[in-house]
Amino acid sequence: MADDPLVIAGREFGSRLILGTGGAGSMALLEQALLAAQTELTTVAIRRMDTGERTGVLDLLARHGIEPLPNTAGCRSAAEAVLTAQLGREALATSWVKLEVVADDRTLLPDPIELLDAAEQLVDDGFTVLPYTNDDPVLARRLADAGCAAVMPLGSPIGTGLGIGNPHNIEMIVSEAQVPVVLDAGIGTASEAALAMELGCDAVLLATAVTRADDPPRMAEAMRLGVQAGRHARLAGRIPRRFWAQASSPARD
Amino acid sequence: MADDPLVIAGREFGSRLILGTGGAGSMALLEQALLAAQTELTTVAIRRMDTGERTGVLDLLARHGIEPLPNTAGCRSAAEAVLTAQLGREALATSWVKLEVVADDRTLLPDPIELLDAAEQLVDDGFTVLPYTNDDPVLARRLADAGCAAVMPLGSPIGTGLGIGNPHNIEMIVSEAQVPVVLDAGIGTASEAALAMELGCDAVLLATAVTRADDPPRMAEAMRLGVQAGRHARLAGRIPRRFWAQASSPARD
Amino acid sequence: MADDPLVIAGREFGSRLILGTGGAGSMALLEQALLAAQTELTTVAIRRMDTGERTGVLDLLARHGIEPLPNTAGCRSAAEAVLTAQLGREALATSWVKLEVVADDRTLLPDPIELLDAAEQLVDDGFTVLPYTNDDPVLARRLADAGCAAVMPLGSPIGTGLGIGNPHNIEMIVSEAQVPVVLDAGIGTASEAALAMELGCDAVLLATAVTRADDPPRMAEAMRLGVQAGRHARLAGRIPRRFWAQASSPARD
Amino acid sequence: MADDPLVIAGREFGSRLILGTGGAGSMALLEQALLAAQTELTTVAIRRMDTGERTGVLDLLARHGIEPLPNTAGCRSAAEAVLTAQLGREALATSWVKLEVVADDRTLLPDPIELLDAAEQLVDDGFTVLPYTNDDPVLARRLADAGCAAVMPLGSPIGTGLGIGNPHNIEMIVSEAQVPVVLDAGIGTASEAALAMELGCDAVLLATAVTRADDPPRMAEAMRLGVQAGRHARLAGRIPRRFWAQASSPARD
Amino acid sequence: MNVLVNGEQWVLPAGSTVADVLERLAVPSTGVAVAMDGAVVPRASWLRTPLRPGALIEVLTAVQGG
Amino acid sequence: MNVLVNGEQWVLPAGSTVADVLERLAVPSTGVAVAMDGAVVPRASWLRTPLRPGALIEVLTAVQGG
Amino acid sequence: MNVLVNGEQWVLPAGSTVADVLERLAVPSTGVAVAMDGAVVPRASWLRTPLRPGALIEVLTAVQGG
Amino acid sequence: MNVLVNGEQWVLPAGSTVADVLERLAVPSTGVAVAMDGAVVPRASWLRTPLRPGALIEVLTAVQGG
Repeated sequence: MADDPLVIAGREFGSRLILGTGGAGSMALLEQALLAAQTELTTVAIRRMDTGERTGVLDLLARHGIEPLPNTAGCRSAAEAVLTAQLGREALATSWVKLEVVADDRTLLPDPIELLDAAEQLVDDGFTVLPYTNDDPVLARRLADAGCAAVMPLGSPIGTGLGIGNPHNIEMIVSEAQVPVVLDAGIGTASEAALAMELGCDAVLLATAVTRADDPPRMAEAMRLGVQAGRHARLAGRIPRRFWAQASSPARD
Repeated sequence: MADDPLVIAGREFGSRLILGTGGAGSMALLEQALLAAQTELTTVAIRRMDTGERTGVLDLLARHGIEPLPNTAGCRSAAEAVLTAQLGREALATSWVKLEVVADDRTLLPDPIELLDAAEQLVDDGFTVLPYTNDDPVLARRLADAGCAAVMPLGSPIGTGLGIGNPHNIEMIVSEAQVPVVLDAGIGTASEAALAMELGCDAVLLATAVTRADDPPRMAEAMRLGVQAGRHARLAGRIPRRFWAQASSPARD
Repeated sequence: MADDPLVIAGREFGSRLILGTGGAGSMALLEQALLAAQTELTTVAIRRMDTGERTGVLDLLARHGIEPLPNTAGCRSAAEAVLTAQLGREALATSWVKLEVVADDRTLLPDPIELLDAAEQLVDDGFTVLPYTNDDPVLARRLADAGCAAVMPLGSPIGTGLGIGNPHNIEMIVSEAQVPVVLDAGIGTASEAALAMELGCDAVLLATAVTRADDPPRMAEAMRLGVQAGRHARLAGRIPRRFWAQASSPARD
Repeated sequence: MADDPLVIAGREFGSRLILGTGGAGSMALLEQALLAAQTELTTVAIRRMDTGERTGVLDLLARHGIEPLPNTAGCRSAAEAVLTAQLGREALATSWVKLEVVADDRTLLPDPIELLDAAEQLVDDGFTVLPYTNDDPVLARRLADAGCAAVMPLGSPIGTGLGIGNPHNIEMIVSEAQVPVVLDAGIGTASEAALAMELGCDAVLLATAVTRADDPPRMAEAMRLGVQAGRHARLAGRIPRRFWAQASSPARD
Repeated sequence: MNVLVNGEQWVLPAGSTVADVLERLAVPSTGVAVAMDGAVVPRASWLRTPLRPGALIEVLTAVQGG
Repeated sequence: MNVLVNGEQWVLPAGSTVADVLERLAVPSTGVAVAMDGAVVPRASWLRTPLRPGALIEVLTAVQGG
Repeated sequence: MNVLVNGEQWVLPAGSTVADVLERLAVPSTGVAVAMDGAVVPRASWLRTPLRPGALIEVLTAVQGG
Repeated sequence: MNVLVNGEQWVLPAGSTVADVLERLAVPSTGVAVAMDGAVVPRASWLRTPLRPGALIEVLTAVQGG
């Protein structure tokens, strides 16, 4: 059934599922998962080149025409994140970046102060900034006001699989968002990806839920279907909730 | 991606979404919704023939090869339900029946005593009985022990759109079910249909959520995708929930 | 602050917390817990007399003027439950009984058919019947119609500590109840006891949550306070839920 | 039953319920509510003196020995909040302040950047700073690291009565807090106040839930009891949650 | 002879059968069921099932529902 | 005469009553109930209720539970 | 000399102090704070703090809130 | 001349450039970025950017993540 494309920074995507590449047990499983997810954009991290060998991930993405989105995973300060973003731009010849500035290893939650600082610097430097943020509607607004191309609030902390901890916050973010809202982190299963879209998100970004599932390609398929299901449900206009029942068959004579 | 068929009473179905026909605003919208849902089995009610005209619903189903499943909607006693089931069998030349025996108009909840009584009589009479029941694991077990071909617990009362009020009960029913479990009633949106499958249900039956949505065909599509998403997610083996985060990118050097 | 007494079968109780005696590690801990709970009615089971010694529990209750309420715990059929109730009446010289007819050891959920059958027999036999039931509003209504003096729906299965699994069902039961509603089973902590009262229950019955807590007397105190808190909150009329904020300080000049 | 006092900045409080004075329909109702709540600390706002008359609230508090805690409600920037805090200190001769820096009128959510900035300035200026913050564990940690005497995360936006939207965040804040955690804003009813304490909060601050209830004094009583109930339940060590049931009566012979 | 068909009073000649009722109603050949006095009258018996005077006849079919 | 008391084989003189069983058990005067062959024997009848040879006697009391 | 007191235009003799404003307002001796041009004027300085012509004076107290 | 390349001590002839490092590493022509002393060295400048003695060189690429 017809649907508008997802548009970020003027660029159209047919898929509303962004699959991260982290955590896959093998390159073969990752490839099957990426294809099952039918994702058009996928995150990669920037790390030291151990040998002269380039890791196979870029070739894999190139082979299937999937756009790599460099992230700044692991950065703890605006300065670290800005340099990592610049290196990603240099390595991948893209001005797009998934901006992450986390506060600690235990929660991997974004540091709101450093995140906003880095976002402002990168926007000034010409980047298309997609920030991983918490679910605070105020921080999301400030990131959008700073010129970010989208806001990517978490459902719950990275890798927890706790789903969307606070749907009310996501609804508040969506209700006033001037840029696309991408639900990022915390999704554990397909119904949660569907819920994210029903709440009004424009897309979902996830990695662990797929790459660490027992059957990554099948979970990728589940997520692809779940995102589409939630998107259509949002557009279709759900029935109101009511306390008492309402018959779906006519009364008997 | 491959999946086993749904098997009820030895009969295979490729679709795990059973769409009820009640509540549709027009026959045209119903037809589009049925096609979008790709359902193979759909419920109909048995009512007085007003004119000599047969309502178009049977022709519509015949045209698309969708099997009609007569229900006993509106019946308040085992006796009423048994007679209505027999009339449905006579009219539609099928021994399958969706058995409903409700206690009142406000909740439309099943009467456990009358329901079990009717189920036992209909099984003895050679019917393939699919009972609409509440989410009590004990009643579900007794219905299965009585020879019902499936059990169809509610998520919440008919038409409320409150989703799955008590997932723990559904999990208990699934964990010991000897027959297929079909989540019936209460679903309001696609993520809830997906959740039903993730909890281990074998199929989902719904009507109001689609027929009374703003855009029934699109919601039917959403439900079809949601059921598939939840089914694949169940088979794929979701990640465990954890309290603290787990990184999806390798540590920085 | 003033509150009406709980009235069951014409008898008044100042306390709305009924504490079961099962699961206590020692008679001393049980005594402290009963006193901290300030309960006026407490359940006991009817079992074989091992030696000529009567267990101390009756003396303990007599010493503190707490009324024993014999239950039919462990009974699987109406016949077993009726005999056990009659023996309890004989042993304790009370016509009150907490009626339990469970279907299996794994869920300890009531068997709706046997439970209603036993309730009808015991009412005919002159008992004041307090049935432990599931959270099905229809079964609750049928038990009340059969002459039970109260209905005691579960929050979740006995001993699970899962709290109130389906608040909507409890609200439906309360909205039409002609007899007192006692939330029985499943409560794990004080906020859940308070919630039960906020939903409109007239009292709470629990045992495991107190007797198996790390500090039973303190948890008994917590439950006593929680039940009172929820009762007052229900009577006080809570504020409506709203999507957007509302200031509690006047606007600045 | 015995409990430790709440200690903030070296000062002990017997009550763990802080009641705000905003929203009361009359001074008489406010007085009854404050007494029923048995609060020892209560928030007031700093506003222009309309006439030469001082509003009665200070006299009311003085009469009952309740400590006024000036807030910076309505401030949108660190500068505004700092000046308002200094005026509150001047007017009430206290160096304690409930720091609020909100981002907009619709959500009344704190602005994380301005809030942290103001907190740092006020700590340097010798204030005992109690910041109203969102439920982000990272911001809570940064406020504590900045020298705040407590952190006061919201349950949900001010005045919404939506309760604790994200218990997992509150648990994360509590698990690493070096200062007392006061659940501030969003509480609608007593069970939610109890839950806040069960999650490990040291106290609860609320106003609207009491002052705008149908019966403010009774709701104040409910909140007092609810906070005590949750506190004792936390200390008592609740039973674990289990999927299957566990009998509270001995097996039958 | 009077019978009640779907709640309406009908007058029919003595000896009329269930089939006569259906003919009058011009019902289609499929998708229909008939009950007389609370019991199903199988299609195969329509022609040879006489109407009982005062009988309650219900003629039913499938409609949208459930 | 053999009877089964709370699951144990007892041998008692012919003509023994329920009261004799309770005396042997030295049960207290309150808080006890007796069933013989699945029916309650009221306290008032203990003295005059003879034991049926082979009877199943249950002597019960209240314990912690529920 | 013109000053703005809580948003209202006041005309005061040259050399007036913060204390003069408070006297005119007949404010109580406690529970009050004063800001001139966005800075707190401590109670101890009220008598010796002259008003700046055109100054913005805010006189504040505690009200129900929060 | 000593430099630190991805954390390892290297000894290189005076006048060596960033390009020399990459040549030694046999890095591919794409998908790589270089930082010297915490600043990016654009690909276009590799040939003409001399290594500072003691410089910290980071050679990076994309890996699975996020």
